[in-house]
Amino acid sequence: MALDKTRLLEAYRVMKTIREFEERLHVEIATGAIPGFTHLYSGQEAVAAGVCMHLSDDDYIVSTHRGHGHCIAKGCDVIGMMKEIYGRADGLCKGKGGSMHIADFDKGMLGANAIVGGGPPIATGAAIATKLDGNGKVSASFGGDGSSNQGTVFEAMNLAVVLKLPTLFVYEDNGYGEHTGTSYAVGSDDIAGRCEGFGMTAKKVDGGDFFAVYEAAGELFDQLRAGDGPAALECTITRFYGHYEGDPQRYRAKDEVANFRESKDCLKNFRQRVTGEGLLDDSDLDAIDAEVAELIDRAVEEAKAAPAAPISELETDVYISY
Amino acid sequence: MALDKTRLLEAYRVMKTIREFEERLHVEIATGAIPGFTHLYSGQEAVAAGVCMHLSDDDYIVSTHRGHGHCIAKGCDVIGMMKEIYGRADGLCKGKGGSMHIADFDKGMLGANAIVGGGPPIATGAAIATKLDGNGKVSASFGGDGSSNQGTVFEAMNLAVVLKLPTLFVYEDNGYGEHTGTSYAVGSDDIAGRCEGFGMTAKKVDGGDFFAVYEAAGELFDQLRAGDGPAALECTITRFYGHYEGDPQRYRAKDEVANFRESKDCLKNFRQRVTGEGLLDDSDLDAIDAEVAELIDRAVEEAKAAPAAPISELETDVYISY
Amino acid sequence: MPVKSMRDALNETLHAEMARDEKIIILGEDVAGGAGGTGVEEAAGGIFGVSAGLYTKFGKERVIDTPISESAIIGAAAGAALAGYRPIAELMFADFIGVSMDQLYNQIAKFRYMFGGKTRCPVVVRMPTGAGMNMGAQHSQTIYPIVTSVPGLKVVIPSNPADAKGLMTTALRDDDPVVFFEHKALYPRKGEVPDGEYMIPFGEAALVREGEDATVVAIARMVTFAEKALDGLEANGITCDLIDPRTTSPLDLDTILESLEGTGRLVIVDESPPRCSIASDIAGMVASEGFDLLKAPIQMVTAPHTPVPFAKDLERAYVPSPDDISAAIRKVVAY
Amino acid sequence: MPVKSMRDALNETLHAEMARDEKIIILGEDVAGGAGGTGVEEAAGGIFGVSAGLYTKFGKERVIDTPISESAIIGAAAGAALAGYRPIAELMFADFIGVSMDQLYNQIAKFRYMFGGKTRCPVVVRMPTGAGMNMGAQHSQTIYPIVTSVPGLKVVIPSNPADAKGLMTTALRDDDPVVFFEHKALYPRKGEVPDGEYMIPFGEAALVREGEDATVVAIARMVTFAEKALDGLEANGITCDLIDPRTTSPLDLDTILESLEGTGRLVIVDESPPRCSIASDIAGMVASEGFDLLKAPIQMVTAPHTPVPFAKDLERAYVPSPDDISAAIRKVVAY
Ligand SMILES: Cc1ncc(C[n+]2csc(CCOP(=O)(O)OP(=O)(O)O)c2C)c(N)n1
Ligand SMILES: Cc1ncc(C[n+]2csc(CCOP(=O)(O)OP(=O)(O)O)c2C)c(N)n1
Ligand SMILES: [Mg+2]
Ligand SMILES: [Mg+2]
Repeated sequence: MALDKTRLLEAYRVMKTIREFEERLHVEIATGAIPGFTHLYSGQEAVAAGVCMHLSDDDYIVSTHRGHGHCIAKGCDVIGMMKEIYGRADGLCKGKGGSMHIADFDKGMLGANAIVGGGPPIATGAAIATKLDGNGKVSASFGGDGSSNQGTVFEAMNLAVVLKLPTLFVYEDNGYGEHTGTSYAVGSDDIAGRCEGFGMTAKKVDGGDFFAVYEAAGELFDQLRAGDGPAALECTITRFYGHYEGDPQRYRAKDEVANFRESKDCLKNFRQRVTGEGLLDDSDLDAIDAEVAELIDRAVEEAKAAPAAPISELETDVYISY
Repeated sequence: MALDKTRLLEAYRVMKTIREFEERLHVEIATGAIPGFTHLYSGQEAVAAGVCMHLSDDDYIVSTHRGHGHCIAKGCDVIGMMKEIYGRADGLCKGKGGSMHIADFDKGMLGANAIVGGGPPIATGAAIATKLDGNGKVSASFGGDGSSNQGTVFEAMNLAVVLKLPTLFVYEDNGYGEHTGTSYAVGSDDIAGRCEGFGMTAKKVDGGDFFAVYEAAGELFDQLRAGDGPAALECTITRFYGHYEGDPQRYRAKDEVANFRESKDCLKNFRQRVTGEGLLDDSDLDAIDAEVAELIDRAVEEAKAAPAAPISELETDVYISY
Repeated sequence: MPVKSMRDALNETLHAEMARDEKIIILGEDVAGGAGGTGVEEAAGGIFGVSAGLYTKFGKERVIDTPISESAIIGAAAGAALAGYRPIAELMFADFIGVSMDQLYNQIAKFRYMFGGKTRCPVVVRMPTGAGMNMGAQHSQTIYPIVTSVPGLKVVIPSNPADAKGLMTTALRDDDPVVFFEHKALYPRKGEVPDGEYMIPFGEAALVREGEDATVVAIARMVTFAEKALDGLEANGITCDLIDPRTTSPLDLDTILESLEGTGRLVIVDESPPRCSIASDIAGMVASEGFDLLKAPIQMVTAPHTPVPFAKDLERAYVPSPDDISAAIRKVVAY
Repeated sequence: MPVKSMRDALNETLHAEMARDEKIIILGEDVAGGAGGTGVEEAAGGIFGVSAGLYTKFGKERVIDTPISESAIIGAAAGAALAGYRPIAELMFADFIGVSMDQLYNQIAKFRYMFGGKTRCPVVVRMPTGAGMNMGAQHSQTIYPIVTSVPGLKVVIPSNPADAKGLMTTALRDDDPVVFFEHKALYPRKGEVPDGEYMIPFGEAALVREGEDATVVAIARMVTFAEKALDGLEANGITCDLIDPRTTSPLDLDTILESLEGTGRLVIVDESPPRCSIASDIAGMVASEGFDLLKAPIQMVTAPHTPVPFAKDLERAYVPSPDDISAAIRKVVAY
C-alpha cells in the first residue's frame, strides 16, 4: 500500500485544505460574519484523509457536527461548502443545512449530522445497499469518543456484525466530548476494545500520523471488501480549538493544545516524514500550500459576495410532492 | 455462601411458586379468560430465585415483559399478581397495568416493562439513589438475550461503569428474542464478553442450575456492595413455552423443549442435588409442592371471583395533582 | 371483487410490489423470523403475519431479520434509501417509536430539506398501532398525531383492506418518506379489494357515507365505529357525511370543508388522547379556515388524557365507542 | 425587585432548591463539565450556564456529568425518582428527545397509571428549546407539542425570568413528572424577579396585557414578539388581551375563554410547525368549548410545515414575527 508521489501530494493537499479551511473559519467566525454553531476539525485532518483516501465517489461516508474535514476529504466542493456555512443560496445545501448538515450525494457524502450518534445507523444502512449491489463498495461512519457512548451507535455496530456489512466505524478520540473527557465518559477507557467485544476487528492508531491511519484503514477496508464484515478504527488525536467556536475551554490545561500542536500536528509530521525519506521535496508541499491558500481565499471571498438563501425557498425541498 | 435448610426451602418454594403460577396461567389462558399478551417464565425460575435470594425489600429490581418470575422472587403478593393479570380492581396495579406492568414498590420491585431494554436505565438510576443513600443497597435489572442488543441497555451499562454504580445487569439468554435466535441477533455470540468490553466484571452460568446462579450472583453482589462498580451475569437457559401464549413456535425444532425439560429443568435438578447431598428430604419438597399448589389454586379462584377494575377509575392515577 | 382481510391485502401488496421493484427491501424484527433457531427458516412473517412469505420468495438479502434495535432498524432503512433502495422498516409496535424516534424525526424527515433538496429518502416505516387488544399502556398507542406533526413525513392510516392496498402501493412508489400505520384491530377486518394494480393518491379523503345533518371525520378503527353509530342514527332519521382522511399528512381539508358547506356541523373521532391530537388539529384548522360554515361547536370524540389501561372494561371505556360517537352527533345536531 | 436574566433566575432557583432539598440531584451532559479533562473541575455548568456553580456547591454526588447517552440520562433520572430522589435531567437541546423519547414517553409518563397509582416519579426534565440562533434543523425545535400530547407529563414553558423562577420552584416540588422547556433565545432576557421563595401554580395562565379587541395567546419567545406587535397596534388604537399559558399541560383554558367573552376574537401564536401544534390544540378546544364566544375565525400564527432552516434570513422568515402577529390581529379585528 505504499503511496506514490501523486497520492502523497493528494493526501497532503487534502489535509492542508482542511486545515486552511478551518483556520480561516476560526478567523472569520470571530468577526461575527458566520451564523450559528461551528465545530472546527483542525488537528484531526489525518483521520479524514487517511480514511477517505481509500474511498471513491461510489463509497459512502456519514459524518458529524465536526464534519468539514470529512466533507473535504470525500471530495465536496470547497467553495460550495464555504457558501453553505455562510448560508448562501448556492451553498452545497442551498443554505438550508449549514455547517452541521453538509452533504454531497454525488461524492458519496451522505451528510454531516448534528445528532451525536445519528450517523452510524445510516452508514450501516448504506452498507446494506452496497452489499446488495454487490459492487464491492463500502461505507464508513465518523464519530467522536463521545459518540461512542450513544445507544444508536452500539445498535448499529451490532447490526453490522449480524448482517456482516461492509462498513467501517471510525472513532476519533480527541480527548473530549464537549467539556467531558474521554477517560471519564468511556467507562472501559478503550473504545476499540469495546468494539471488539461486539465481534468485529478493531484497531487503534495515532490519529496524528497520516500513515498510521492510512495503513490501518486500508487493512480494514480490505477486510470489508473481502466480505468479512464490519470493523472499527479508533484514532487518538486532539482538536486544536474548542468544542465550538467561542468555547472558553476551561476543561483544558493551558498548555494542552500548544503541546499537541508541537508534537502531534499531522501536517508537520507528514512533511517531516516525506521530506526526510526523500519522497517529496519541501517545494512540492510549499506549492500546495500556496494553491490551497488561494483556494480558501477565493472560497471566503465568493461566499461573502454570494446572495443569501432567498426567503422564497423557505417552504421548498420539504417533500418531492405533497 | 452455603445455604442452610431454611434458605434452601425458601429457594425451592420461590422456584416452585413461579413454575406453578406459570403452568396454571398456561392452562387458564387457553380458556380465553385472561386478556392480552402473556409471556411465561417457566423454565427460567432458577435465575430469578438465584439472583433475588441475595436481595431484601430495600434493594431494587426492574423486570421485563416476561416478569412474573422476577416479581414472585422479589416477594410480590402472588394473589395480587394473579388478580392483576386478570385485570381486577384489587390487582397489584388495580388492573391498569396487566401482566407486563406488575410492580410492588414496598418490595423494591420497580416494575416489569413491556419495552425491551426499558428497564436497565431505570435500574441504573435506582443505583444512583442507593449509592447516594449510602446504605449498601443495590439494584438489578433483568433482561433477555434480545434486550442485550437494545441501545438503551448499552447506554445504561456504560453509565453504570462511569458512575461506578451498584447495579447488576442480568441477562437471561433463553436462546430467542421472540422468533429470532440469540446466535443470530447477538453479533458477538457472547453477551457476557460484550459486557466485559464495557469495563465491568461479567460471568456466564448455566441458568438451569440454581446453585450456579446463586453463587455467581452472590459474588457479583459482593463486588457491588464493596463499591467496585457494576457487573453483569449471563444465564444460559430455555423457556418451556412460546414467546407469548399462542406462539406456534415454528422456529423451534420439535423436540427442543422436550429435551430441555428433561435435562435442564431447574426444579428437577435442584431436587436431585439437595436430596442427593442429603440437604433436604423429598418429603420437605413435596410439602412445599402441596402448599404452592394450594396457593395457586386460591390465587386463580380469588382472581376469577374478584370484581373487574371499575370504569370509574379510568381517569384516576394519571397525576398526583393536575 | 374478492373479499380479503386487511392483513392479506397488505401482505399481497408487499408481495406484488417487491416482485415489481427489486429495490424494495424489508427489515425489522421477525419480518421473516426463525434466524438462528432450530426450526424452520421463515417462522413468523411478522408478528402479525403481514410480511408472511416474503422471505421464502425474495430471500434473506431483501427480507432482513434484525436484532431488537429499533434505532438501527430505522437508521439502516434511512441509509439504504439514501444509497438508492426503497426500504420498508417495520416497528413491531408503533409504541416503539420511543426508542427509535431520532432516526425518523431528526434524520429521515429532514434530509431533503437540510440537504437543500439534493436527495430523496423513500423509506416506508410500517407501524402496527392502536388499542383494543388488552396489550397495555406500552403496546396500544396511536402515535400518528406525533408523526403528523413532523414536517417531511407523510402519514397514512387506512381503515379497510382496499384502502390498505391502494395506499401501500402508493407508499411504496412514493419518493418521500411515509409512515404507514396499521391498526392492529383492523388486521382481520374483511372487505372487497380490487385486483391488480391499485393506487390511492395521498391527500384524498374517502367520503364513506353521505348525509345531511353533520360531518363526521374518523380515522382507522374509528371509521368502523362511526359506521356503527351512523347505522343506529339513520334509523332515527339522522344522516351524516362520514369522511375518512386516510392520510393525515397531507390532509385533505377541502373535502371536510366541502362537506361542512352542506352540514355545518362537525364531529371528529380520534382514538388518541385529546391534546395535540388529530382531532384538535382538524378542529383547529376548521375553526380557522371553515369558521363561517360552522353552525355548532365542533365535537371531538377522543380517548381520555390517560395512558391506555389494561383491564378489558377499562380499555373498552378508554377507546371511543359507537355510543360516544352517536352522542356527539346528536349533540351537534340538536344544537 | 432585582432585575435578572432568565438564565440567572433559573440558576439561582436551582441553587436555592438544591440547598433546600437534598433529594434533588441533577444529571446530564456537562451539567458540571470538565470531568476527565486537564483543566478545572467545573468547566461549564451546562452548555448555557444554567447549572453553573452547582457542582462546586453540591458536589459530584448530586451534580452528575454523564456520557452522551440521553436514554440513560432520562432513564436514570426515572429510576432515581422511583427510589426516592427528585432528579433534574437535562437534555442539552430539546431536539435530543429523539434519542431518549422512550424513557419519557413510555416510562416516566406512564408509571403512576400503569402501576395503579402506587408510585410517584418526580423527575424534572429540562430542555433548552426553540429557534432563532441559526443552529439548524436538529438544534432548534420546539418539541413541546409532542410532550403536551402525552398523558402523565406536565409541560412548562416560561416566557420571562420571574415566571421561570416561579415555575421552576413549583416543578421541583411537584410530585409528578414535569418537562420544563427553556427557550434558548430567552436566556439573556431580563426582567424583575421576586426575591425569596416564589411559586407559580401550574395551570394558571398569565394575563400579560389587557385589551378589548382580541385575545392573543402566545408561548415562550412568542410572548415577547406578541408584545412588540401589540406595542405597534396600540398606537393605532387596537388593544388586546395577551395571555401566556405558561404551562401547556395542564392548560388554563378558562382564562382564554374568559378573555374571549370580552373580545370574541382569537389569535394563537406558536413557534412550532402548524400540524398538531399547541396552536391547533387550543384552537380546537376553543372551537369546541368556546364556540359561542367566537366572532371571527381563529387565526393561528405558526412556523411553516418545514424543518428549521439554517441561513439567517430563512430562519427569521421561519419564526413567526411581530409583523405576522400584527397581521393576524388586524385580520380578526377587521372581520
Ligand atoms: C444526541 C446528542 N446529544 C448531545 C449533543 C450535543 N453535542 C454536540 S457535539 C457533542 C460532543 C460530541 O463529542 P464527540 O463525539 O467526542 O465529538 P467531538 O465534538 O469531540 O468531535 C455533544 C454532547 C448532540 N448534538 N446530540
Ligand atoms: C423496544 C421493543 N422492541 C420490540 C418489542 C417486542 N418484543 C417483546 S419481547 C421481544 C423479545 C425479547 O427477547 P428477549 O430479550 O430475549 O426476552 P425473552 O422474550 O426471550 O424473555 C420483543 C422483540 C418490545 N416489546 N419492545
Ligand atoms: Mg471528542
Ligand atoms: Mg430471549
